[in-house]
Parts: sequence; C-alpha cells; structure tokens
Amino acid sequence: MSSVDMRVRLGSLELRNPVLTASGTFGSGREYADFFDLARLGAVVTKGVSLESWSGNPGPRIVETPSGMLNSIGLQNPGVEAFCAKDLRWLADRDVPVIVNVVGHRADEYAAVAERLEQESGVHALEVNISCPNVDAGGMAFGTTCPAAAEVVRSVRAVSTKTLIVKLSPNVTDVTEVARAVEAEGADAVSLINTLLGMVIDTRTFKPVLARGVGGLSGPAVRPVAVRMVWQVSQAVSVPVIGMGGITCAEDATEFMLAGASCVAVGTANFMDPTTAIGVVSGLERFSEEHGVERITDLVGAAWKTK
Amino acid sequence: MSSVDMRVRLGSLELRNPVLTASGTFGSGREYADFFDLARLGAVVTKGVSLESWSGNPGPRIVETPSGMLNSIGLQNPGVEAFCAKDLRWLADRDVPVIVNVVGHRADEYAAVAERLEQESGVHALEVNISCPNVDAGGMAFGTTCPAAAEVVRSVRAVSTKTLIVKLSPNVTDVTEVARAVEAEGADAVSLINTLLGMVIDTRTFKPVLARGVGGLSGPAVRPVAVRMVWQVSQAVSVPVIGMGGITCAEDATEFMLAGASCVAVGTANFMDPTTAIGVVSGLERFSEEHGVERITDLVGAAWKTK
Amino acid sequence: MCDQEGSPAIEPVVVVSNERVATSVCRIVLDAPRTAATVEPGQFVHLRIARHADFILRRPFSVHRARGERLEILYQVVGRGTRVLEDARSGDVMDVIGPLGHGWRIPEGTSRALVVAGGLGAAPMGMLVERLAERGVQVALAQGAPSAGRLLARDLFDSLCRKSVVATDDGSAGTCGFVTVLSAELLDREQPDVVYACGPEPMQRIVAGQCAGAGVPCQVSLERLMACGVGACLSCVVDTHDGLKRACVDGPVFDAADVVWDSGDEPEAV
Amino acid sequence: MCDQEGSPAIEPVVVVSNERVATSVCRIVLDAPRTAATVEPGQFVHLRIARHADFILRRPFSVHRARGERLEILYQVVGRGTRVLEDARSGDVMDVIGPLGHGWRIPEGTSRALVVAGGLGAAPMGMLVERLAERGVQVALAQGAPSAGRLLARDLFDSLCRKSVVATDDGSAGTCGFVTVLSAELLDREQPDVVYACGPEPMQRIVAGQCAGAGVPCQVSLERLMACGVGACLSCVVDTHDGLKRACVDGPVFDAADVVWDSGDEPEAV
Ligand SMILES: Cc1cc2nc3c(=O)[nH]c(=O)nc-3n(C[C@H](O)[C@H](O)[C@H](O)COP(=O)(O)OP(=O)(O)OC[C@H]3O[C@@H](n4cnc5c(N)ncnc54)[C@H](O)[C@@H]3O)c2cc1C
Ligand SMILES: Cc1cc2nc3c(=O)[nH]c(=O)nc-3n(C[C@H](O)[C@H](O)[C@H](O)COP(=O)(O)OP(=O)(O)OC[C@H]3O[C@@H](n4cnc5c(N)ncnc54)[C@H](O)[C@@H]3O)c2cc1C
Ligand SMILES: Cc1cc2nc3c(=O)[nH]c(=O)nc-3n(C[C@H](O)[C@H](O)[C@H](O)COP(=O)(O)O)c2cc1C
Ligand SMILES: Cc1cc2nc3c(=O)[nH]c(=O)nc-3n(C[C@H](O)[C@H](O)[C@H](O)COP(=O)(O)O)c2cc1C
Ligand code: FES
Ligand code: FES
Repeated sequence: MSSVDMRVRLGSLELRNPVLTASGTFGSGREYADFFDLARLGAVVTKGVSLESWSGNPGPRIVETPSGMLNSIGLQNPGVEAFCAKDLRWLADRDVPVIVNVVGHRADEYAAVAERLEQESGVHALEVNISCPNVDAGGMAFGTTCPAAAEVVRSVRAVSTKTLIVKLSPNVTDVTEVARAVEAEGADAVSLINTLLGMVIDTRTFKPVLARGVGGLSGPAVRPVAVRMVWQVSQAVSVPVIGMGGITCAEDATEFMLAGASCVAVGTANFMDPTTAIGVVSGLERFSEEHGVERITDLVGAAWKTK
Repeated sequence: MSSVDMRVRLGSLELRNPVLTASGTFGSGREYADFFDLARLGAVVTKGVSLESWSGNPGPRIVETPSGMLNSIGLQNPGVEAFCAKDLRWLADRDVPVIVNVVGHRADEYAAVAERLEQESGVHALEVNISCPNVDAGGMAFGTTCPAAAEVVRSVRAVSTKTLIVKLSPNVTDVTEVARAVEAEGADAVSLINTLLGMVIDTRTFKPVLARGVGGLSGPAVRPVAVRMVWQVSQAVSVPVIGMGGITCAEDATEFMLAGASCVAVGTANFMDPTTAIGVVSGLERFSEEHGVERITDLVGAAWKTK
Repeated sequence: MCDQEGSPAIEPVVVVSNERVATSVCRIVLDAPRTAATVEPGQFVHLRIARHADFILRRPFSVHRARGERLEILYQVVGRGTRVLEDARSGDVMDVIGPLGHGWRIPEGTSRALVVAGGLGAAPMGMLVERLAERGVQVALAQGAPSAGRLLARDLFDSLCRKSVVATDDGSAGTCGFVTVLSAELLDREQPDVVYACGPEPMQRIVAGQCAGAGVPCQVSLERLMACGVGACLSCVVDTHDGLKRACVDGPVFDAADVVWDSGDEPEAV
Repeated sequence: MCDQEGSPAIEPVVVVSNERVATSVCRIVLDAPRTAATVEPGQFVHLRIARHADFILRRPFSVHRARGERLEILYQVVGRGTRVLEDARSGDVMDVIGPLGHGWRIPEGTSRALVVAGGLGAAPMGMLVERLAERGVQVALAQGAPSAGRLLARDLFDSLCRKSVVATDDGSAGTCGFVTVLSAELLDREQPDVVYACGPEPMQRIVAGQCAGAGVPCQVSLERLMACGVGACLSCVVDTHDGLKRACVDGPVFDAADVVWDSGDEPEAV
C-alpha cells in the first residue's frame, strides 16, 4: 500500500484523494461503473441539475477541434426530482462522495435546487455552475460579472449548509475578481475552468457546425489557459481551488496541483479513456512517492509558494 | 490564371489578396524570402516595433502545448530607427505592402513610433498592438479596458494618416466592447486574435517552463476561440476584421472569412511549414472557383449574413 | 437480444488486416477476443484510432461481422480519423470500447425479414443477416449505393439471402435509382414480418414511412456524432415520441415508429 | 565556412533506416539529396517528425554525417517528438528545412584541433572531424558520457583522430569523471590552435573557461528551444557581448568568447 497521504479537504468535506470527475463528462457515474469501482475516486461530480427538466440544445451538439472539442449540450437534465429519484438513489450505494452540479436560469432557481438537495444526505457538496456557455438565460451570464455571481452564491448559501463549490468561467478579463466575489459570499471552494466559448464553421455548408452556433471548448487544447487561471486564482483566494481543463494523465494533474489546485477534475479525457481518472489517482501517488512527498497537499501551489 | 477576384480593401489600402502574415511569426519577411516570393502575399505584417530598442524576456521563451505553443518573446526589437534602416529598407524592394506592428509602454510611445513611420512611404499600414500578453507595462494592459484602448488609438490616429489596424486581445469578457471603442476612435480595421494567456509547469522542476511564468497561447488549439471572436466582432463593427488564430491551411482561413474576416493572417503555422501562407492564397482561390465565388469578399461573413 | 448483450469493456486490439474493398471504403479486421465473443448484431465499438494525434475522440463503428476472435469493420474514408485509420498496418495496436449499444431485435416468430441498406448502411447488416439465416428467417435484402463500385458485402448477402437486389444512383448495377424504390416493391411483394433499415437518415425516414403505411414493424440504426459512447455526455441524442434518447446506449437501433423524424429537407438523399 | 553554406529549403525526406545505437540514442538515416549536398559541418536541419500530431513544432537536429544523398542524425529519445521519431520505419516520409545555421569554422592555418564532446554533443562532431581530417588537421578528441553504453560514434572518431580519449561518469569506460578533466589535460598537452566543444551548456562553459585561460580560441554549439529555425521568431536567443543573437541563424556555433555564460548554478554537469 502507498505511503502517501492522499486525503484532501474541501470545506467541511474530506475526500480520500484529490481526483474528481468533471461535471457533464461522467454522467451520474453509473455510465462508467462498468470500467472501474467509483469508490476509488475522490468524488463524483454529476452533470448539471436544474429545478425542472431541461431539454438542452438541438444537435449537432459536439464537434472536434485540434486537441479539443466543442460542446453545446445545453444542460439537458431531468430536473432535480427525477435526479434524486434515479441517479442519486443509485449513487447512494457506491461509497463515493457525491458533488451535484447545480444550474438555473435565475438566482432563485439555483436556490430552489439547493434547497431540495439540502434534504439529501447522499449529496456531499454542491458545485454551483455559473459558467455554462451553452444556455441563453443564466449560465455563463452569471459567471462573467461579479454582482451577478455574488447574487447566485448568496442565494444558494442562504439555503444550503453543504460544502459550496462555485464553478468559474474562463471567459472573463480577470478571473480573480469573480473568484474573490464568490469567496466573499461564502463559497467553500472554487472550481475552474469551465469551457472557453468557441465556434467551428463547416466550409461545405457555410454555417456553424453546432446547431446553436457557439459551444464550449474543452480538452488538452485549453490546458495552458486553465493552469494559468488556477495559478492566478489560487493566489487570490484562500479557499481551495479545484483545477480542471485538459487533464489526461497524472502529469497533467500534477501541473494543476503545483499551480495551486487542491483537487483536480478529469473531463473530456473520460471520452478518450474511461479509466483516465483512476490512472490519475495512482499516477499522483507514484509521483509523490518518487519525489518524497508525504502529503499530496504538499504539492499544492508549490510552483509559486517556494518562489 | 484564376477567375476569382482576390482583392480586398483595408481602409484606403487595397491588397492583392486577403492573406497576411501574423506579427512576430514572420520576422520582417526577410527570413522567409528563401521559401517563396513575398509579392505573392496580401501584405507582410512585421514584428512589434517600439520607440527605443527592447530586449524582450529571458529564456526559455517558448514551450509547446497540445496543438499549440506558448511564447513570451516580449517584443524584443531594435527600435523604430534601426527597424527603418534595416528591415524597412530591405522590404522596400519587395513589391509587397508592409504593415508595421506598433508597440509601446505608454500611449505617447505608440504615437511617437507612428509619427516616425508617417514619413516612411514604405509603410502602408500600422497595426497597433494593444494586446501583447508578454510585457508588464503596456501591451495587453491597454487592450483589456475600453478607455485605455481608446486612448492609445486616439493618440496614434492624431499623428498618423496611414491605414490604422488595431490588434485586439482575446483575454477579455466581451471583445466586441473593445472593438467598438477603437472603431469609435478612428481605427480603419481590427485584427484578432492575439494570444491567450497561458502557462505550462515543468513537473520536474516544479516551476513554470517559461522564464516569465506566463506566455501567449497560439496555434490550432485556439482556432475555435478565434473564429468565435471574429464572428462576434465582425457583426459588432462596420470596419473590416483581420482574422487569425491557428490558421494552417485554406480551409481554416475559409472558416475565418465565413465568420466575418475580410483578411486572414498566418502565424504559428509558419513555423510548421514556411509556405503555409501562399498555400492559403492558392487554396482560397481554388475553393472560391469550386464554389462559384467570383469575389473573395463574397465569402466574408457568409455564415451569419445569409442567416 | 438486448438481454444477451455483454457489458462494455476497453479491449486492446491488434490489426490483422486493413484493405480497400470498394471506392473509398475499407475493411479492417481486428483481433479482439472479448468483444468478438460478446457482440450482438447491430452493436458497435468505439475505436481509438490514434494516441497523440491532433484529434482526441474515439470513432464509433458498427461490427460488420465477428468470426472467432476477430471483428470485421467496414469503414468509409470521410475525414481525419478514417484517413489515419486507412494507414493502419497489420500488427498495429489500438483499443476499442465495446460491445456498445442496443442492436437489432428479432421479434418472436419472425419468418420473413426485409433488410434495406444504403451506402455504409450495409455495415451493420452483416451480423444481422447471418443471425437471421441461423434462425431460419427468410431474408430479402435491398442494397443501394451511388455506383456499382460502392456496393458492399455482395457475396455475404447473396449467399445468405433468399433474395438480394441492388440499386445504384448511376445505374451501373441493378436498378437505376434509389434503394427506396426497391424497398417499396419488396415490402409489397415479400410481405415481411419485420424490416431492418440502415443508411443515410433521409433514406431511413422514407423506408420508415413505407413500413408505417404497410403496417410492418421497422427498425432503424441511427448515426450521431458521439463523444463518450457510453451514455454519459448526451452528445448523441435522438428525438423520440418518448423523449430524448441516447443513440449510444438506447440505440443505435430504434423502432422507426418511436423516432421523431425531422422535416426531411436535407440536401442529400439515397 | 559560412560563405559556402547553402540557402535553406524545405526538402521532403525518406527514412532509410532508424535504429538504436546507444542507450536511449538512435541513428536515423534520411534520403535528402539537396540538403546532403549543401550541408556544412555544425549546421542542422529542422525536422517535421509528424503531421496531424498533438505537437506542432519541428525539431532541430545537427547533421552528424552527410554521405552521398543521405543525412545521418544521432538523436536522444527525451520527449514526445523523439519518442515518435523512434517509431519511424524505413520508407516513412517526413520533411526537413535545411541546411540551417552557421556551423564550425576552421581558421586559416589550423594544424592542430581539439574536439570536446559531452553526451549528444558528439552528434555535430561527425562532419567536423571528417572535414578536419580532409584538411590535414591533426585532431585530438575527448568524449564524455554517463556510461560506456552511451558513448557515440567511437569508430568514426577513433579512425579519424590522432588521439581519441573518453571519460564516463561511472568509470565504465576510460577515465572516471567528467570530460572536462580530459579537455584540461589535452589543451595543455596538445597545444591545439582551436577547440571545438558541444554538450550540456555547463560543460561548454567550463571548456570555454579553460580555453580562455590557455588563450586558445574556442567554438561552442549552443542549443535552444526553437520554433521557426530560420531567424523569425526570436525564441532561441543567446546572450552575447555583442547583444542578443539567434542560435538558429547566428549560431548554433558561436565563439565561446562572445557568449555571456550564465552564472553556472545549474544542477547537471558533465
Ligand atoms: C453507431 C455508429 C455506427 C457507425 N458505423 C459505421 C460503420 O460501420 N462504417 C462507417 O464507415 N461509419 C460508421 N459510422 C460513422 C463513423 O463513425 C464516422 O464516419 C467517423 O466517425 C468519421 O470519422 P472521421 O474522423 O473520418 O471524420 P471526421 O473528420 O470526424 O468528420 C468527417 C465527417 O464525418 C462526419 N461524422 C463524424 N463522425 C460521425 C458519426 N459518428 N456519425 C456520422 N457522421 C459522422 C462529420 O460530421 C464530418 O462530416 C458509425 C457511426 C455511429 C454513430
Ligand atoms: C541546433 C540544435 C541541434 C540539435 N541537435 C541535436 C542532435 O543532434 N541530437 C539530439 O538528440 N538532440 C539535438 N538537439 C536537441 C533536440 O532538438 C531536442 O532534444 C528535441 O527537440 C527534443 O524533442 P522532444 O519532442 O523529444 O522533446 P520535448 O517533448 O519537446 O521536450 C523534452 C525535453 O527536451 C527539451 N528540449 C526540447 N527541445 C529542445 C531543444 N531544441 N534544445 C534543447 N532541449 C530541448 C525540452 O526542454 C524538454 O526538457 C538539438 C537542438 C538544437 C537547437
Ligand atoms: C460534453 C460536456 C458537458 C459538460 N457539461 C457540464 C455541466 O453540465 N456543468 C458544468 O459545470 N460543466 C460542464 N462541462 C465542463 C466540464 O465540466 C469542464 O469544466 C471542462 O470540460 C474543462 O475540463 P476538460 O477539458 O477536462 O473537459 C461539460 C463539458 C463537456 C465536454
Ligand atoms: C512567437 C510569436 C511572436 C509573436 N509576436 C507578436 C508581436 O510582436 N505582435 C503581435 O501583435 N502579435 C504577436 N504574436 C501573436 C500573433 O501575431 C498572432 O496574433 C497569434 O499567434 C495567433 O495566431 P496564430 O495562432 O496563427 O499564431 C506572436 C505570436 C507568436 C507565436
Ligand atoms: S455519445 Fe455520449 S451519451 Fe451518447
Ligand atoms: S528559432 Fe525562431 S529565431 Fe531562432
């Protein structure tokens, strides 16, 4: 067994390791249970859940880009009730912390979802998604101005005692401003990055490939932008940072932790290799052993702390 | 010979085709003259030129990323006098329009460079670079707020009668705001995107790979972000847009023109294949013929115009 | 058949052979014991063509045939991934996730079946026709393609089907015209208990309409761009009368009657 | 020699052979008539290892030898690109930009030369030693490596050099220690007219210091990360007493006396 202490804290929540799944790329976890034991993850982050059911955007919903992809899923989900009845019930028996990604068109919708989930002991933390570029009302609109972001977090904080993570948008001039604003409203952690707004045009049809036109860019292509933002935010706030954006292996994850991330999340890479996340767990452990790192948390921010 | 009319206008300047080189990736053109006749380009855009000589940033100055690269050259250049004496003199005999990329630490420095270049008949247009992420004072600092951007453009416009292009930064919440602000100050065209701020951390040294820490992301990885911004800006302003970001072939360039770019620039791809730019010229011509496009300008914005 | 469908796994596979079998269409044979042993007709594999390439997603391909420890895939070269796949040499190692999706269903008591394949729609029909033959079902098959050079798996189909006819857009083989002309005829003449259709969506829509008119149950295999292939990402949704379904896990085979077909003003047709 | 250096061009090349010649070091032979005919000792080629890969830049490699229409490159497998290069098979097509840079200079009237190579620093010395021998220059060569298994081009050097000695960090061959011990000795004993050094920068710095002390002109070949390779991007700058120079066009070979060496507190050494 490994000598490295892999445990990390997110607010009041303790995780057995710092590796999460990125919202929307791992379903409810159930879809990947055929490939490995979910209990080996730090936590499962579910897809975005709204008050009522959302039907998402018309297709095509994805298109590949160099070392990345655009998606415009649009937060299709059955609504919080159906989510609790099906996905949450299934997850309950999996011995893995569950973080629910929360979405809404208005601040009070976010709060309503949080309120409903407050009763669910199977929910260990909320990730408030104010950064989805794929919906017109809400989503990223909240994540790109401090007052709007603060309002959403305030309304959720008011009704939820669970660990509160706020998911930040990279589509801003200064990501640290928004990070500070949500920290001030009581966020226990911030996660970043969500996708970069992008577009691909089909030169045969002369139209955007995605039915909605724009979509969110993810995958290895965005990693340098994500690492840079984690580096900035982790030095600007005192709450833990969950880093993501193009992580495909333990070395990528290490970059994020050195940049200042206390946890990392694997997203698009799940599509490339469903076992990526557990590969990151074992790889981080090996890396720490090789470098004589006793606590995985010792890596966090090493790139700027030892400066 | 081709039946397609490839000519495009940038303010008072007419170019024989819409394909330019991206500033900083093509030197003064001289470095690529071994590979093809520069006269086949729409125009050569030089590297950034400042009033006095700048020494740039310490090395390492570049690092590769998935489908892209980070650079932190830092606008090393010999200053406008030496530039005119050497690079400009050489370019004068090349029968290709010259666009000089102008940089400065303060608005008056930009103006001073523009004033000096005003006397040079060999300079056909200025590209005011308010978006370089690799310098502390000036550079991107100007490009990320409307007032600062407006101030620089105003001061340059006041002293220059040449076609004025303003190079925009993608590291902003709303690129259309800055575009409108510089258009209002008399910019004849806008060019985008400059590089996205990014970072790579060396997991062996625990430090950023680039000596300066952060650098600018370019190459195919950023193309979807660039196409999206060209799409947004070309609908927000009435001046022509020069699109760039990850163009490697005629199909990529076509995407930008359909998105609303009147011209395109080839940057990082020059490092992959020095003949990329002329390949784009001939490829755009072929594409237009195949699609019965008589004037290359008919492609501009087709993705949203015919909507 | 769904109950028999094995749970998916990642399986490293070795390329046995890879050659062109028709204009812009190749057949690749993969050594994939686990998947070959558990795959059912109409299921697909999610193939990781290359690592360290500038494209990152897997590519979904129907299993044309599974013999012993080997999978046979028919693929058309249309873009980056399939162009790279075309260069694969025997001995190359890749990996697949499979078997995936819900395949063709053979209703109890089926004695006569009509199979309609347009273009690459012939790919998922190989295992189906083999299974139908095993079950003693009489199969009539109508295949369409742009030209004779693009017709696929003729020998297999001719040897296993009681009736096997073709149509080409340019008349270079069989009837000149779309396969939907043949399907209409055969639907009427063969009186099948069930119809299986795969090909460009407009063609499937037309066949679905013909079957609805004739009151014959019809199954179609739908294509969508797929990222995960396992039901997690919702990139492959199909609009059905029972709401949005995922082509990768709820399909790719659907009952044509459940599908909400779009208007049908696509440019292409078969 | 610079005047003789041909202007660079893009040349498609075919892999003739590619095999391991030392621990983690391979030799690739490329069919490249134009470059092979014009390249001078110390120049390099900018190799496009793969298209459609997730890394986009070319990789610079010194030409070890040029024979007839062929280029010989010795490369160490250190990262993504060289790992892909290692898998190249004979017949594969790539392209190079070359010949690039300013190579080694042989001052008029040179009769005795000392060549100091550390690790892969032996790569650019192949053509140099051949050229020196042609010119009737007496060559003493000191080569260093971590261990015997990492010594390169021994036969070539032994056959062309009047004196050829080695040092290994672990003593598995020749002197136990750094090559800089040998260079000090030879500088003193051989009284060379010129010294050529290539290897890890700290080693080059030390040799440069030894030569400065002995008053012998020294040339060094410096490595920098390179994007364009043709002088356009300024990613490869070297700090010299005459300002910033570009390793790709002003170098890679510089007069050691012109180089502003950094402090020297690097971890590694040879
Ligand atoms: C369940 C399923 C089974 C399939 N079975 C086969 C098969 O047996 N043989 C075969 O040749 N093809 C099959 N396809 C289609 C095949 O997946 C695509 O042709 C392939 O992914 C194209 O990859 P590419 O990189 O070459 O093309 P890309 O460069 O990715 O795209 C080129 C063109 O192909 C289209 N395309 C890409 N992916 C798909 C997709 N998944 N479905 C439809 N169009 C797509 C793109 O829209 C684009 O127009 C199947 C698709 C699905 C969903
Ligand atoms: C003029 C010149 C001549 C060279 N000649 C040879 C030669 O003959 N044989 C040989 O084995 N190598 C040579 N190199 C170094 C060679 O270019 C690098 O080792 C190679 O580019 C690494 O590519 P990679 O993708 O495998 O490594 P990457 O994944 O790109 O990087 C892996 C490691 O190699 C380092 N590296 C990458 N590029 C360079 C570079 N250009 N110079 C120094 N370190 C680098 C990186 O910093 C990183 O630490 C030369 C370099 C230059 C500038
Ligand atoms: C298909 C897809 C769906 C996504 N859905 C969500 C979502 O519902 N909520 C959310 O906060 N982020 C969502 N994201 C963003 C990811 O969680 C992650 O922030 C982003 O993809 C960057 O990480 P990656 O590069 O590892 O994928 C989605 C991403 C993808 C690719
Ligand atoms: C090495 C390098 C140097 C650059 N120098 C400049 C510069 O001096 N001025 C400028 O406006 N942009 C500069 N850029 C940005 C490019 O002009 C271009 O905007 C950007 O790289 C996106 O295009 P690309 O992806 O095609 O490279 C530089 C880019 C690179 C890679
Ligand atoms: S491909 Fe991801 S849900 Fe179907
Ligand atoms: S590598 Fe571009 S200037 Fe030297």
